[in-house]
Amino acid sequence: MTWALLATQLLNGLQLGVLLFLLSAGLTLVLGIMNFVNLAHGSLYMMGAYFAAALYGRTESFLLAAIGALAGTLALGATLERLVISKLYQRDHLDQVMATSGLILVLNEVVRIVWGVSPMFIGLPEALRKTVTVMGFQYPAYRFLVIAVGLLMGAGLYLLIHRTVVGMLIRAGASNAPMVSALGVNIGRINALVFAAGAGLAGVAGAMAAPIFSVQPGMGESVLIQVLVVIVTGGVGSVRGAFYAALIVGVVDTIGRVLLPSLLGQLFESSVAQAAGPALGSILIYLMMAVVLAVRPKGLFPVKHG
Amino acid sequence: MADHDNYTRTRWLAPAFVVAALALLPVAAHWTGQTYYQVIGTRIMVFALAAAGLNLILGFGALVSMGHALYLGVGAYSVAILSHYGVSSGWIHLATALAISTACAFVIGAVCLRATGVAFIMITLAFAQMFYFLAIGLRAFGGDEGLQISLRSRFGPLDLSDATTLYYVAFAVLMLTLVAMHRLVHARFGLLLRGVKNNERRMRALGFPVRRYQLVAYVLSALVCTMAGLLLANLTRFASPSYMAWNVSGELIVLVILGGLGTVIGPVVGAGVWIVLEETLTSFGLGLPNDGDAWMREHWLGFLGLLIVWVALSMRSGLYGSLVRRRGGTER
Amino acid sequence: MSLLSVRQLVKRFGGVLATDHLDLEFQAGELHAVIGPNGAGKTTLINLLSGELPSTQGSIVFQGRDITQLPVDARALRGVARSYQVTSVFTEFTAAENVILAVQARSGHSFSFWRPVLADRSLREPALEMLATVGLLRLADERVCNLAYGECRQLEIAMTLAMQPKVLLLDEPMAGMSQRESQSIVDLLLRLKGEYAIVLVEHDMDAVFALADRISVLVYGRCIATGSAENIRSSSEVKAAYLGGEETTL
Amino acid sequence: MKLERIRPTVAAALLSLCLGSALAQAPAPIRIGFLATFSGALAPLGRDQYDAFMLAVEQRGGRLGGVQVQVLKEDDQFKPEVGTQLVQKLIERDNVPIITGITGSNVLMAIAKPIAEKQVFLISTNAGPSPLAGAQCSPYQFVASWQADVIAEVVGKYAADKGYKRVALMAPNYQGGKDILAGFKRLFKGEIVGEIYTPLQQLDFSAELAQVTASKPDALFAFYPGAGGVGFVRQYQQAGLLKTLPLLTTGIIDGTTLPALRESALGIVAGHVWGPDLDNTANRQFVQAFEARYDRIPSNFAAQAYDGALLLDSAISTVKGNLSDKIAFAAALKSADFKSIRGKFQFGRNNFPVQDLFIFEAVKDAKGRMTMKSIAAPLKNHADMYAAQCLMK
Repeated sequence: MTWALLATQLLNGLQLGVLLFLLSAGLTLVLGIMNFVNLAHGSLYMMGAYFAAALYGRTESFLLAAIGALAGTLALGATLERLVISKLYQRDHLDQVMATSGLILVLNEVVRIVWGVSPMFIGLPEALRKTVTVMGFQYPAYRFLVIAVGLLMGAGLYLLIHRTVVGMLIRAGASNAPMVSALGVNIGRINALVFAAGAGLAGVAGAMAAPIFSVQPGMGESVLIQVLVVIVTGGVGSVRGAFYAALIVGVVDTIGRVLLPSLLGQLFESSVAQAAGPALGSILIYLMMAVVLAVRPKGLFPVKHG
Repeated sequence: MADHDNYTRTRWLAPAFVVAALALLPVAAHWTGQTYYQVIGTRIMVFALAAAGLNLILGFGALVSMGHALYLGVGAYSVAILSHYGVSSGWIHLATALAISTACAFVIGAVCLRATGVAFIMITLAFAQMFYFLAIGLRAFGGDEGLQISLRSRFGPLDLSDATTLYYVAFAVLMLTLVAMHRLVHARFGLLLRGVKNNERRMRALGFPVRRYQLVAYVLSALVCTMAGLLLANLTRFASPSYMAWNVSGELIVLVILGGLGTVIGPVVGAGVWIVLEETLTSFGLGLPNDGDAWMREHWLGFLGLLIVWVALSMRSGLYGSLVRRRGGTER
Repeated sequence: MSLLSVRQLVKRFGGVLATDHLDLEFQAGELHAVIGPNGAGKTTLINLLSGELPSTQGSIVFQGRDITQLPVDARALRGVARSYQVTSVFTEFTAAENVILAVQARSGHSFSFWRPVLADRSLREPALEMLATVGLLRLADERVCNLAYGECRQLEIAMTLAMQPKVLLLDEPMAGMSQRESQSIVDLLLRLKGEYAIVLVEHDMDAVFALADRISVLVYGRCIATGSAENIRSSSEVKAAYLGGEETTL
Repeated sequence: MKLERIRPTVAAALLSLCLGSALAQAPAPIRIGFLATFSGALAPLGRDQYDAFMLAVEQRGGRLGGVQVQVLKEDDQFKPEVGTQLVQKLIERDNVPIITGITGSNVLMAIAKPIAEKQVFLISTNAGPSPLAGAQCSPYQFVASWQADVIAEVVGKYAADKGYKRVALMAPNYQGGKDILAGFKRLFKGEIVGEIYTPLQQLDFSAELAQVTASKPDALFAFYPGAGGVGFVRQYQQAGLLKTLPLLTTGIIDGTTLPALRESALGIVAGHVWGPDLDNTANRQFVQAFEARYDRIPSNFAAQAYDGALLLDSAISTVKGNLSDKIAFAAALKSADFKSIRGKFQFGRNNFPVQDLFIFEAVKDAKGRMTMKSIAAPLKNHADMYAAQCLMK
C-alpha cells in the first residue's frame, strides 16, 4: 500500500466524515434537547438529494440545486416538526421510533410517486468534474469541495453555538431542557428551529452526496445507521462530539474497508481473507461503537447534565 | 398493565376471540380450500411470538431494544445450518438455537445494559448490525443470498414440513408463551420489572440489584424471539441475513406498540393487524376508478407508513390497548 | 461503638464543597435529627449515606463494616433504608403492591416467574401489616395515583419500614404536609423511636425538638454542633449560623 | 374523546377489510404469476420486465397463444423470504400454472424448489444463477434471459481479442459477484492484476479505484448491478479515469441506469445478450412499440421479459391453451419456437438459452439520448458451462 494510496484513503475518510457530520449535527441536538429519536433523519437526506436533482434538471446549475435543497429541506423539516414531531416530544422513545419509522416509509413512497423508481441524474460544473493533483497523487476536485464545505459548516456551527445567544440557549437546552423553559424561554420555538436547521443540514448533505452516489428511494436508510453510530459514539447532544466521532467513523470505515482485507490477506491464505475481510470491514464501526459505549456509556464527549 | 383484580368484560372477550379465531383458522382454510390463509396465520403467530418476546422487555421492562431481529436470525440460522449438514431433528435444532442465543444474549445484554436511554437503543442496534453483516459474510452458508432449508425440523412424530402441523405447533408455542407471560407479569419477577419501568431509582433504594434482573429479562425475551426464528425458518424454508436487518427490529417494535404496549395479548393483535394489512394492501381490490387499485398496490408501503404515524400519534396504548382501555388509568 | 458512623466525609460538586470533612456518629435506637439552613448539605448527606451519591473522600462505616464503596441496593439490603424528600412511590401500582415490592426486596431473590405475587401470603401479609402500622390498610388495593399527598408520604414510610432496616434515613418526611398530616407522622415516629436508628432531616423545628434524642447542625457542609435538644437550643454558635439562614423557629 | 369512540371502529374496519380481500376471487382463464422486484434499489428492473411483458400481452389483445391471460403482479422486494411467501400465495390461493418475472438470483434460488415441487412452470426473465443451470436443473424451470456467467465470459473474450494484457476486476462481495468475475476470467487469457470485492452495501468506491489504478492495468472490468453501478460510474468519472483507463462492464450500463448517468457513461463498454440496435425486424418493432407506449428506450430487462412473453405465447398456442398436460407444455416451451428479438434463441439441455452474445458501447443516439450501440459479437451460439452438470435429458 503506497503512501499516495493511504493519503487518498484518508481524504476519502475525511470526506465521508464531513458528510456524516452534516447529518449528525442536527440529529444529535434533536436527540439531546428534545430527547427525540428521529429515525426519519436519513429520509431528509434523501429528500435533499432529490430536491437537488430535480432542480438541476430544471436549472442545469449545481449551485442553485444545492441552495434549493437547503431551502426545500428547511421547509420540509419545519412542516414535519409542526405536523408530527412536535406532538411526540412528550412521549416515550417508543412512540417516536414508531412514528418516525412510519415517516421513512411515507417519504420513500412520496419520492417514488413524484420522481419514479429510477435513479436521478445530477451533473457537476465542468471545473468540478476533473481531478486535482496534490503532492503527486490525483484526487477528485469535487470531493475537495465537499470536504471544504463540510468543514466550513462545522466552523459556522461552532460559532453559532458558542458565540451567539441562540447557541447559548441551545447548549443550555441540550444539558437541561426543563431549566431553559423555566427561564421563560419559549423552548418550543427553539425545538422547531433546531429541528428545521437539522433537516436543512441533512438536505445539504444529501445535495453534496447526490453527484457521488445514486439518487434513489431509500438512499437515506443505510446512512441513517452510520449517523446514529456517530451520534452515540460522540455523545448524544454534543455537536463537538458529533464532529470528532464523524471524522473517526469516516476514516475508520474507509481505511478499515481497504486495509483489513489486505491485512488479513497477509495473515491467512487469500480465500479466507477475501471472505472475512469485507465482512469485518463493514462491522468495524459497530465494533468500535460497542467498545466505546461499553467503556464510556455516555459517549466520547458526554454533555454534562445538571 | 393488566390489573389482577378488576378485569373489564372486554379484557376477557378480546383475548378469547383472538384465541378462538386462531384455533379455528386452519379448519376454515381447508373447508374453503384456501390453504394459503393458513400460511398467513402461521406467519402472524410467528411474528406475534417474536413481538411477545420483545414485549417482555419493551412493554414491561421499558428496555427499548432496537436489535431483537438478531435473535430471530439466530433461530433461523440454527435450523438452516444444521439441516444444511443433514440434521433434521427438531430437538437438536431447538437446543442449539436456545443455547447459542442464551450465550449471545448474556454477553450482548451485559454490555448493552451498561448504557441507558437512547444509547441503549443504539448499542442494541449496533450488535444486530454486526450479526447482520456477519451473516452476509458467511459465504459457506449462502452469504447475502441466504440459505435454503432442505430438511425442516422434525420433533418425533411432529414434522414441521406439514403446513398444518407447523401451524398448530406455532399455535401451541404461542399460547404457552402467552400464558407464561401472563403469569410472569403478575409474579415476583414481573412485579419487579414493572417496578423498574415505573421508578428505577426507588427500586434500587429498596435493595434490588436492578441490572441483574433486567439482564435475565433480556435473555428471556431473546429466547422467545429465537423460538420465533426457528418457526420462521420452517415456515419460509429459508434463512436470510435480511431477517436480521435493522428495519425488522423496528418492525417488531411497531408490532408491539401497534397491538398495545405492555399488554399480554397486544403483540398478537399487533402482528395480526400488521400482516393482514400487508396482505390487504398488496392485493388491494375495491374497484377504485382509473386503476386506483393498482396504484394502491404499487404504493402500499406509503399507506402502511401513514397508518403507523397515525397510530403513534393518536393511540397511546395501541389498538388492543385502546379497545380495553379503562376510563381513567392507562393500559401501561 | 455506634451503628453508623461517618469519617472525614467529603463531597465535591465541581468547585463546591457540599460536604466538608464531616464526622458523625449515629447510635442504634436513637433518633438523630440533622438540621441546618437550605444548602447546608442535608439531603446530600442522606444521598451519601444511602449510596446514591459516591463520596469524594472519607468513609462510611455501618455495623463496623466499611460500606463506602457499596452500591445503593447492597446498602439497602444491609439495612440502610431511606425515604425521599420528593415522594417516590410506584404511582401505577396499588398501595399493597408498593409495600409488597419492599418486602420482596428483603425476602431475597425475585426469580419467581409463575406464582402470582398477590397470592403469596409470605409477601402480602407483612405488607398489609406495614400498611396497618402507618394506618393505610383501608387503602391497600387503591392505586397510588389516587392517594392524597399525605397518604403517599405515609406509604413511603411503610415501604421503608417493610425493608426491615436498621437505620431509617428520612429526608423531610413532613415536607409540604398540613398540620394534621404532619402530626400523624410525628406520632408514627414517636412509636418507631427506639426500634430503629432514625436519621431525620427536617425543617419543622417543633417536630425536630419534639422527637430528636440528638441533633446535629450542618452549615455549608460542616457540622458546627451536635448535642441534645437543650444544648442545641441554647448554643450561641447555632443561633449565629441561623441568623444568616432563613426559616428559624428557635 | 371523539378518538376514544372511533378507535374500536377503525380496528374493526381493518379486520373486515382483509376478510373482504379474502373473499375477492375472480374466475380467470390462464393465470400467470408475475413475481419481480418492484420496490427498493432494483425496482427499475422489475418495472421494465413487467412493462415489456404487458406490452406483449396488450399487443395480443390480452391473450397469449390465443388464450385470455390474467397477469398477477407481485413484489418480492428483493427479499428471498418474501419471494417464497408470495409463491405460496400464487400457487395455493390463485393456483397459477405459470410463474414468470424474477429479478434477483437470490429470490430465484429461494423459490425454485418450492415451485418445481408443485409442478408449476417457472420462466425467469432475468435471474439465471449457476446452480439452477447445473445440478438443480428441472423440466419445470426455464430461464429466458441468460446464465449469469455468460455476460461476463463475453467481456472476457472481448478483452482477450482486444489484446489487453493486464486487467483489474471489481465486484460486490456476494455469490453473484464471484460468479461474474469467474466468468470473465474463464475466457480472458491475460494477467489479472487485482481482484477487489467491495462490501455489499458499500456505495463509495473511490478508495478501491485508487487501489486499482495503483496497479496500472490496461483495463478495468467491473460488475455493479442497480444502485452501486450509478455511483460507481460517477466516481469513475470524477476520479478522471474515464479517459485514461478503459472500463469494461456488465450489469452496470443499461436502459435503467443510462438516464441517471448521461455523459458520464460515454464510451463505457458492456457485454450483453441484447441491445436496442440489434438488427432484426422483431427487435425493431419491439423497440418502436415500447418507446411509443412508455416513452423511454427499453432496457435488456424489458427485452428479456418480452422474449419470455413471446416464448409463452408460442408454447401456449402449441398446446392450444391446455396446460393440464404438463409434459406436452414443457416440450412446447423447450422447443422455443418463436421469433426472439435477440435473433437466434434456443434452449440447452438445462433449459437455459444457447444464444449469441454482444459487446455494446454507451453512445448518444439521434435524439441525444444515451443508448447502447453494438460494436462486436465475440461469442456465437454460446451455451453456459454448467449445462454439462444437468442430468436432465
